[in-house]
Formats: sequence, C-alpha cells, structure tokens
Amino acid sequence: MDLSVAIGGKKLPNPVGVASGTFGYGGEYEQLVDFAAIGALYTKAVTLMPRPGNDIPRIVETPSGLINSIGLANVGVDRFISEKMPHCRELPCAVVVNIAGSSADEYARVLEKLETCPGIWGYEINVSCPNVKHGGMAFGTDPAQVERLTADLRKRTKNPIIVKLTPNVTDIRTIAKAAQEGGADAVSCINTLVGMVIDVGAKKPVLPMGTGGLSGPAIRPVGVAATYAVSRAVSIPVIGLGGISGPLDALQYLLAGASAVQIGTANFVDPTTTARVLAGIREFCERENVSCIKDLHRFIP
Amino acid sequence: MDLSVAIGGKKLPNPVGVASGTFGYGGEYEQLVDFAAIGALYTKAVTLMPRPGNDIPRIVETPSGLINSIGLANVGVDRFISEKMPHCRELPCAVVVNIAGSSADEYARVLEKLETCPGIWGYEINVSCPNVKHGGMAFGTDPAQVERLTADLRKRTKNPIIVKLTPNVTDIRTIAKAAQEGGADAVSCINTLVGMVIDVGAKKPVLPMGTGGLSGPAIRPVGVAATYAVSRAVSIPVIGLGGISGPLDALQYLLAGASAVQIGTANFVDPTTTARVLAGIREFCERENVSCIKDLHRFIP
Amino acid sequence: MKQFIAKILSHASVSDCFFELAFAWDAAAGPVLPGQFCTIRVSPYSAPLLRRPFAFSRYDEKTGVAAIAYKKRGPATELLSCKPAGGTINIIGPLGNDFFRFATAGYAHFYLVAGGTGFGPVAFLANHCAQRNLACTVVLGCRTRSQLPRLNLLPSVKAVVCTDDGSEGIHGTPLTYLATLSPMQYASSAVFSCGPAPLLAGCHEWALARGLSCFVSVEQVMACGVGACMGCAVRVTDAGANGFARACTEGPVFDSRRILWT
Amino acid sequence: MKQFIAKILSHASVSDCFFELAFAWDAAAGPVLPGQFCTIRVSPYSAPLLRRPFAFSRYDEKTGVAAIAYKKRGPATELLSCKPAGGTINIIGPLGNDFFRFATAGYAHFYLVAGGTGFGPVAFLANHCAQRNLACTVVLGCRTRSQLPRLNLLPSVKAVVCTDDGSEGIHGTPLTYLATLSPMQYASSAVFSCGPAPLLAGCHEWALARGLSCFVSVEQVMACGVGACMGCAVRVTDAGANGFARACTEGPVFDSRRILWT
Ligand SMILES: Cc1cc2nc3c(=O)[nH]c(=O)nc-3n(C[C@H](O)[C@H](O)[C@H](O)COP(=O)(O)OP(=O)(O)OC[C@H]3O[C@@H](n4cnc5c(N)ncnc54)[C@H](O)[C@@H]3O)c2cc1C
Ligand SMILES: Cc1cc2nc3c(=O)[nH]c(=O)nc-3n(C[C@H](O)[C@H](O)[C@H](O)COP(=O)(O)OP(=O)(O)OC[C@H]3O[C@@H](n4cnc5c(N)ncnc54)[C@H](O)[C@@H]3O)c2cc1C
Ligand SMILES: Cc1cc2nc3c(=O)[nH]c(=O)nc-3n(C[C@H](O)[C@H](O)[C@H](O)COP(=O)(O)O)c2cc1C
Ligand SMILES: Cc1cc2nc3c(=O)[nH]c(=O)nc-3n(C[C@H](O)[C@H](O)[C@H](O)COP(=O)(O)O)c2cc1C
Ligand code: FES
Ligand code: FES
Repeated sequence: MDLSVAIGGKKLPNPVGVASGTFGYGGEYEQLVDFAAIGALYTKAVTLMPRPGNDIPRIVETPSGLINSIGLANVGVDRFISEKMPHCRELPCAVVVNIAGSSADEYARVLEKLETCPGIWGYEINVSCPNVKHGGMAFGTDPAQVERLTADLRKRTKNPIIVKLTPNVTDIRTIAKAAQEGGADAVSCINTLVGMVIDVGAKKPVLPMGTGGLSGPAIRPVGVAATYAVSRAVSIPVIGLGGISGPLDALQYLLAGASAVQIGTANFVDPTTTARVLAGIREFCERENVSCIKDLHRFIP
Repeated sequence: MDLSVAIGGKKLPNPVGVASGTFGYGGEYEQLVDFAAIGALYTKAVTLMPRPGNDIPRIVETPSGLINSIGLANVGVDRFISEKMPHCRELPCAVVVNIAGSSADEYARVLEKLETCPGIWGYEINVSCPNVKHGGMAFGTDPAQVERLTADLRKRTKNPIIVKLTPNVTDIRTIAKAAQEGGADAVSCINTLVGMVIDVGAKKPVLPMGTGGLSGPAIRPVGVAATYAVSRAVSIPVIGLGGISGPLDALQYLLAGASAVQIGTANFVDPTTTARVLAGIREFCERENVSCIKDLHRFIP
Repeated sequence: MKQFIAKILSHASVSDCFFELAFAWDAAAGPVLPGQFCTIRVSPYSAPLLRRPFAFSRYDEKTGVAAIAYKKRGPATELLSCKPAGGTINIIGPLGNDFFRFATAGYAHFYLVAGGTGFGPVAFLANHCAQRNLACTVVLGCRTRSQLPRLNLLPSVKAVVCTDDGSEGIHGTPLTYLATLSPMQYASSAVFSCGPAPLLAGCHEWALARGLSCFVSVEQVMACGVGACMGCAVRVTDAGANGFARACTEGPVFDSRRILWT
Repeated sequence: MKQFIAKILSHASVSDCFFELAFAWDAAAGPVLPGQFCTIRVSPYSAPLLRRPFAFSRYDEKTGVAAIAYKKRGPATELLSCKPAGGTINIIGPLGNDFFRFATAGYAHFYLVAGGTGFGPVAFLANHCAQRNLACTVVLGCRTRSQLPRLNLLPSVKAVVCTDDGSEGIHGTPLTYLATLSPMQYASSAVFSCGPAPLLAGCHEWALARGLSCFVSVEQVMACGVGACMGCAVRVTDAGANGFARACTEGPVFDSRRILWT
C-alpha cells in the first residue's frame, strides 16, 4: 500500500498533515507528538512584517466548534527564516509554509525571501483568512484576483504551490478553478467560516473584531461538501480539512475526493489525532484492498 | 415592556417564531406545545404542485447539527388551502406561509392562490432551499433575481413579505439589499448551510442527493454573524435564526440586530424551546430595563 | 403524548449487549401499546444532538412502570447506559402506532419475530397477547447465546430461540425456523416482525408466499418523532401517500405489503 | 509534559462550590511546581469541545498524587464533577511556568493571595513554601463561610480568611486585609496572587504603591495550552513581545508590572 501523495512533482510521505495556525512551527508540540508520523506541517501564516495579532480575547468556544481571531500573529518572514526555520528544517516531516499578505506584492516578497531558505517543501497561499481587514479573504472570494496572484507566485518558484480556499463564497469551485488556471499544484479546502458570538451578559461581541473564523467538528459537513464539489471541478489534488477529529472524518474527505487531509482544531483536543487518523486510514485501505489514496476516489462518482 | 414586532404594517405578538419545515403545519406539536406562546408559525414550504420530497434517508446528525434533505415535501398549495389552513387558521399565533417555487411564475401563482385564503398573516419567500435542483438557492444567490422576484410578489399582496436568505453566498448583504429594493418587509436570516456526510462503511454519501442543509447549534455563529452584517445593511427588520436552543442564543441574535427570531432544529430536541426562549427574553429585558426589542439594538453599534 | 422528566426505576444489563431501562410513566401521557415508542434526550449538550427513539419493552398501567430495552450502538446509547437508577430521563411519548391494532382480524395464531433491537417491543407484544389469551409464538434471533436478553416473558408465551452460531436453540435465524413450518402450523396465522431490515424483508416474503399477513416495525432516523419534519420517510407502494409514509406517525408498524421493499 | 490517562484517586466536594480531584501522576510527565497547570479533556464528544486548564492544588512526588481544585462554572466543570473516583481523566501537563521561580530573590516573607478558583494553586504554593521554611501568609477571600474550601494547609502556614459577608474572618476582601498592613509587616515581602482579575489588579496596585514585587497568575481562554495557537494572549507592556504574551507558556504567572492593566 502506498500512502504517499504526489503534489506538483514532489511527494508527501503520507496524507495527514497538521493545519496552519494550529501547530505553530512544530516545536510547541514536540513533547506530545511523534513528528515522523506527520505527513506535513503547515506553518502558522508568515507575513512580510511581524504582526502582533488581533486584540484579546481571541478564542471562543461554540457548539462543537471554536472561533478564533488570532489575526495572523507572527514574527514576520525574516525572523521566521532566522529563528523558526532552523528548527523546522530538522523535523522529519515536510514543511509547508503558509503565506499571507495584504497585497499581491507582499505575497510575492514573502515567497521570494522564503525561496532563499533551504528546507521548505512548498507553500500554502492563504487567501482565506477571515481575521484581517486587508488581504486574506478579500482576495480569496474573487476568482480573478486568485488567478492573478497564483500566476504571479507561480513564476517565482518551482516548489509546490497550494492555494487555500475560503468556504465563505457562493461557489467555491470558481475559486478553485481560478487557482488551477493560475498554476497552483493543489488547493486546500477549507479555511474557517465567518462566525460571531455575542456575550449576552456584557452585551457586546466576545471578540473585539466582532467576527472570527469558525473551525472544528461543527464545520466538517461544510468542508466535506466543498471538497466533493471542488475535486470534481479541478484536476489538481485537493487537500481536505475542516473538523477532522478521527479516522472516519478523514476518510469522509478522502472518499469525497481529497488526496490528503489536514488536522486543525482537533490537535487542541487531542494532539495524537494525526497519528490516530493515519493509522485508521492505513487500516481502512488494507481492509478494503485499496492500494493508494487515489484508489479511494473511485467509490463515489 | 412591549415585545411585539412590527413588520410591514402588521404586528407579531412576540418575537419568537417556529421555523419553516420544523413544525409542520402546527397540528403535529399541539399536544406538546402551548401555541399561545408562539409569536409566529412559519409553515413548511408550500409549492404549486404537491411534491413527494427527496429520496430517503433524509436526515443525518452531525456534530451539534443536523443535515436534512427533505426536498420541500408538501401537499401543494391547493391541498394546503383545503386541508391545512382550516386548522392553521384556528391557531392562536400568526401563520406565515413559507413559499417555494422553481420559477418566478410558480412563486407568483402560489402566492395568488394563498391571497384568496383568509387567516394568513404573511409570506416567507424561500429562495434559499439547498435541497432542490431548480429554484430555491439558485434564486437566492443572485441579487438581481431576488429583487425581481420580490418586486413581482410585492405587486400581488399587501400582506407582509419576508425574504428568507441563504448563508451560502459571498456577501449576504447584497442579497438582503436586493430584497429590500424589491419591496420586502423583512428578511429572515439564515436558511441552512450546504453540507455533506459520507457513510464511510458504505463508501457513499448518506443522503441520496449527496448534499443537504446543515442546521442546529453548529451553525449559530454563522447565523449571528450574518444577522449582524445584514441588519447593518438594510433598514427593514431582520428575523434571525440558525441554531437557537435557548434564551441566550436568541438574545445573541437580538443584540446583533435581529427584531425577531425563529426556532428550528431545537424544536426536535425540546419542543418547549420556544416558550423557554420567550420567557428568557422577557426576563432579560426586565432585568436590563429594556422597553422593547428595538431597544436591544443600541448596545452594539 | 407528553414530554416529561421520568425517574429511572431500574437500569440493568439483560444480556452481554442489551440493557433494560425502566422508568416511571406519567399517567397524563396516556397508556402505551406494544409497537409504540418514545424519544429520549440523552445529553443536555449539543452533541449528540437529536432525541433518540426507543420502542417500549413493557408497560404496566397499574404500577405506572414503562421500560425500553436497547443495545449500545453509538454516542447516544453509550450515554444512556451511564444513567443510574434514581436519576431522570427526558421522555416524549407514547409515539407512533402499535402492533396490536393489526391483530383485530380473526387470526388464530401470531408469529412474533424479533432480531437485534427488536426484542423489546416483541416481548411487550407477546406478553400483551398472552394476557388476552391470543395464541402466539415468539421467535428470537441473535448471534450467540450470550446476547440473548433476559426479558421476562409470561409462562404461557411459547418462545423459539435461534442463534447464528447454534450456541442456543435453532442453528440459524428466525427465517430458518419459519421455513420449517408446515401449512398446518401457519394456517390462519399472522406475522409481526421487528428487527434488522433483512429480517423484516424475509418475514414479508415468507408470509407473502403463503398468503399470510405480515406486519413489520420499521426503523428510520428520526428528527422530530411527531410527524412534523418529514425526515423519517419510508418508501411505500401507495401513490396516495406520494410514495412515502412517515415512520414516526403513520408507522412504525406497517402492513408489510405497503412497504416498498428494495 | 505528557498526555496521559490518569486514574482518579479521589474526588470530593471541599466547600459548597468547590471540588478537589486527585489523580495518579505519570512520573514520565516530570515533576509539578505550584502555579503550573494541566489541561483536561472532559468529554469524548464534540460539545464541550476544548480541553480545560486547571492549576494544580497539590502534588506529591513521592506518592505520585496530583490534584486540582475547581468550581462548577459551565458545561466542562459540570461534566468533570460527575467523574467518579476509580475512573480516568485525559491529562496534558505539567504546563506553563510556576510561581516559585519568582521566589528565588531574597524576600523575607510572602503574601499569597487567593480568591475564587485561585485557592488551589495558592494552597499548593503555601505548602511548598512551608516545606522549604519560607515565611508566608495565605490570604483567602470568598463570598461567604460555606464557600471556603477545606484544602489541607500545613500547620506552619499562617492563613487569613476574608469573607464578603463577614461570616468568617475579616469582613471584606483580601485587599481589605492588605490595606491594614503596616510597613513593618510588609517590608521585604513579595505578593503572589491568583484569582479574579480585579483581585489581581488590586494586589498589583497595592504592591506597586509600596515598592514591592507582585506576581500574578492570569486566566485566559486557551485552545492548545502549549504555545502553538496564540489564542491565550494577554496584553503586556514590553514591545519586544509585540504587546502580547501567551498565558499558557510565557505565563500563567507574570510579574505584575509586565501586565498591561486596563
Ligand atoms: C421507532 C424506533 C424504535 C426503536 N427502538 C429501539 C429499541 O427498542 N431498542 C434499541 O436498542 N434501539 C431502538 N431503535 C434504534 C435506536 O433509536 C438507535 O439505536 C439509536 O438512535 C442509536 O443512537 P446512537 O447515538 O447510540 O448511535 P448512532 O451511532 O448515532 O447510530 C447508530 C444507528 O442508530 C440509528 N439512529 C441514529 N440516530 C437516530 C435517530 N435520530 N433516530 C432513529 N435512529 C437513529 C441509525 O440507524 C444509526 O446508523 C429504534 C429506532 C426507531 C426508529
Ligand atoms: C491557567 C489556568 C488555570 C486555571 N485553574 C483553575 C483552577 O484551578 N480551578 C478552577 O476552578 N478553574 C481554573 N481555571 C478556569 C477553568 O479553566 C474554567 O473554569 C473552565 O474552563 C470552565 O469551563 P466550563 O465549561 O465549566 O465553563 P464555561 O461556561 O465554558 O466558561 C466559564 C468561564 O471559564 C473560562 N473558560 C472557558 N473555556 C476556557 C478555556 N478553554 N480555557 C480557559 N478558560 C476557559 C471563561 O472565563 C469562561 O467565561 C483556570 C484557567 C486557566 C487559564
Ligand atoms: C487558532 C487557529 C489559527 C489559525 N491560523 C491560520 C493561519 O495562520 N493560516 C491559515 O491558512 N489558516 C489558519 N487557521 C485555519 C486552519 O488552518 C483550518 O483551515 C481551519 O481551522 C479548519 O480546520 P479545523 O476545523 O480542522 O480546525 C487557523 C485556525 C485556528 C483554529
Ligand atoms: C427538517 C428541516 C426542514 C426544513 N424545511 C424548510 C422549508 O421547507 N422552508 C424553509 O424556508 N426552510 C426550511 N428549513 C430551514 C429552517 O427553517 C431554518 O432556516 C434552519 O433549519 C436553520 O435554523 P435552525 O438551526 O434553528 O434549525 C428546514 C430545516 C429543517 C431542519
Ligand atoms: S421524525 Fe419528523 S416526521 Fe417523523
Ligand atoms: S493556548 Fe494556544 S498559545 Fe496558549
């Protein structure tokens, strides 16, 4: 059985990664998790300049979900390269750097700096963050901008480019197709849903920004539906995520058409989720006599 | 304290209704619920011709949610008038008829037939059902179509027209504004999210149609965010719904800008939710010295 | 029909996979008949969300005791199994139609066939028949001896046990047993069946081939349980119902000829 | 730091609103210091979803027993309170920094101030000090006498109780007591405080006005608990940290002068 995943001429050792923003730069989880079992670490978003992140509080629990308003808090690309990459490079898993920006130019400059840095497997282009005023989701809801941005970044790297899609659109397939047209090697699907919680006692939103990004089991059906739709609209691999907490959740995504998955919020609940999911996928494929992940796609037309 | 809600020149006695499709035509819940405490009964969708509904199974539970694929199963407008309305008319609450169609003409013909029937408080125009091939959500994602349809129906009735919005769009405010332009008296916000569950054992989607509509506590943050956005984009009242299970949930919607709320999925879990929610709203308003629902809107700018 | 908080009177395992939960019935909810069910809200939190339907396994109007017998299958039944006697459960019931309404016509004998989670309602029905001096044979099927639930059947009830592995009674399923019956044995009989779909279908075919009536209790995922949501539809043969009937209110018990078997 | 399934050794109410839960510590997770916390996954289902952080109320390396003391506040603590001794809980810990690292400098005396859920870690810290012959006074505040938790303090720990209603000890809050202290009493002291934000702020101001050091354990909603998500940020004064520090890893204990009080 071959569980590797081919994306843009490279291979991920297995289909189970940890989602951007939920695993930091790896080090934080080292005492709790065996990184050799992780297919890919998608880093917290990296931006051109350091960002302090949004005002506090930043987290609020919702039914079977979590809303975050971290706001792309990160040390900036220069310190990322000097302080975080030396450690990331030593990890036994692929490192995909999640890139965010507030203009096309910013994305390009971050990517160019990262291109000088060894040890990076590929890039995940975050055009779907709901927690920033400029850039982020504003890009990701417009097919023309997504295509242009992707094409521009495509010229600057031979590493795999994965475009991360937002579910907060009328038709996610149009955005996915735009990414493919622009030259993306894969899309990841989905980022968080726009959500809001109001503190009734205080009579104001819990999060200072008002809205935040909803993740966790609550959104899994939305992610599976999006993955199903997108994987039928594009020919590049789809990386499914949103609410995966165990092997059966991940298999829903893979059967729906995903070639790989990411674990986000579930890491907070059980850091060993990734390992459990990988073991469960392997077991299922063995039992069902499935020889590779692609082979899982034939069951649902 | 005045808990009544003014919509299009009429008044609902209180702000807590039961959502379309979750309370049938009232009779089913009569032994369990005191209808005098219900602000409005929004009926199951009524279409021009009887519809058997979608293939089975039609329901699947998800984390803190429920996906349905009922597919507008109903007896058609003629039998609705002859078989269901005589009973509805006797209910001590306002009856809002939820109308669906697969073409603008169909909506118009259903409404015209209902206009001949006494005892109807108003209409909720369902342009947001994700469970039918034609009409439904296809209308509700296009502002131009929503405006045209609303304007056409507006000409045909003096009763309140409430347009029910889908959250499955890039910017729900544009749809709400289109409804207002078309002459709607209110919008209700939100219908279900598109979701999918795959039966991993059977290796196929649980629902024969593949996707269905996600409702319940899981979507509450999405509904509150939509209500907040829409109530700032239009000047007509917004009726908030999605995942309300108790008074605090309803108060989130009201504080976010809603003038009334509806209880859907929670009826299945606890049929007395509506009464509990109403009592909780009343208590909160008393404690906070709030004289009417509108007064709740001043807390969050 | 009523929603009420019921006190749990006893809660015990009745086989290696079955539990029986008895609770105080609220007389204001009205009497309970075999085949009817109630829905239980198992968690005050939002996951698992929906109420779950369970058929009654007994009901005694005099003592005011009702019970269900259930199998652990997933989150709701797992949580249910943790509720101690002395605690409470949130009940809506009685819901649905009943087996017994079909027993009015002049049948001489009833075969009451149960598999899996169908034990509870069939035991209830058997005792109900026995109390009314209606002749019946209970045919119970399960995988192996240890799964056989200890549900109290009245002494006058004739019970036939079938196990897949032959560890108790007949080696095979209830259908194996039915196939052995001679026309003399099944003449003027009717079949009532509750359990997994293949068992119901098998009973239907067996009865159909012999010109007997068969009544089945069907399972379908339910949301409201009271007929409002159209969620629990099952396929039926009559066009008048547009091809669908609601298991929660038009059922759960149907004449097997009305079901569209697929 | 380790994730492990711990056996619950005892679980009892220690006041009319407090519970103490003691469990078997996994030595492989390393030793535990006062001020540190663990996160507990309270439900196997998705609601409530997140692990919840609780400070240690005691830890004995020799017996391998750790404990937390908690108040019922919402769904997670409600579920936690139902877990019986003999059962298990899913633990990640120890997490965060500790109070004691700030006690190295040459202070003559420590005021250990606790309110609300701060009792547990402060009791742990007091006993830790007592064992090391460090002079300390515990100042406990709660609404009324019956809320006062029965947490075992070593005989050498001096404890001052303050109640809002005067039903026990000083009538007032711990800040009422601090305000009564003379310079002779607080000279060369440091304050450690854990409890509601107004109490922490009050301690900070009291200490600042007297030129004393104050160390506070802050609460913030946490998602990961290990420093990865940036969710538990609190506002700090140093620009080097971009104005934010993570309560879970850079805290929960901070020099109160580092906190941006608002
Ligand atoms: C009319 C009726 C009577 C029943 N009587 C009994 C009984 O006497 N004893 C017994 O053990 N079981 C009975 N069941 C089945 C019982 O409802 C399920 O076992 C229970 O819902 C499982 O819930 P779970 O969370 O434990 O498992 P899950 O993992 O949620 O589901 C396991 C299976 O249970 C069924 N199920 C899940 N949710 C629902 C729902 N909302 N409504 C209906 N079925 C659902 C599905 O077939 C599902 O595949 C009955 C079902 C119906 C419809
Ligand atoms: C470092 C630290 C140490 C703590 N130590 C203790 C202790 O020793 N004893 C004790 O009783 N409590 C302690 N708490 C608080 C405890 O975590 C909350 O009481 C608990 O999370 C409440 O969960 P709930 O579901 O019962 O209530 P909820 O209704 O969910 O919340 C009640 C309040 O608890 C807090 N809370 C909710 N979710 C979280 C979360 N994920 N992370 C942090 N706080 C949250 C919020 O302030 C919320 O308003 C500590 C918190 C932190 C951050
Ligand atoms: C705390 C938090 C921080 C996140 N930060 C980022 C980020 O920096 N970049 C990004 O592309 N996605 C970010 N996400 C989104 C996740 O990568 C993921 O798309 C989303 O959470 C859905 O997956 P889940 O339900 O498994 O968590 C973040 C999510 C959370 C919960
Ligand atoms: C079983 C079911 C049937 C529904 N049928 C309709 C319908 O006929 N017309 C409609 O406008 N909305 C329908 N809805 C959507 C609800 O009215 C409501 O918008 C949605 O469920 C969100 O609210 P909730 O989370 O409180 O359930 C249906 C929802 C459910 C669960
Ligand atoms: S479960 Fe709602 S109609 Fe049967
Ligand atoms: S809780 Fe995640 S960084 Fe502190």
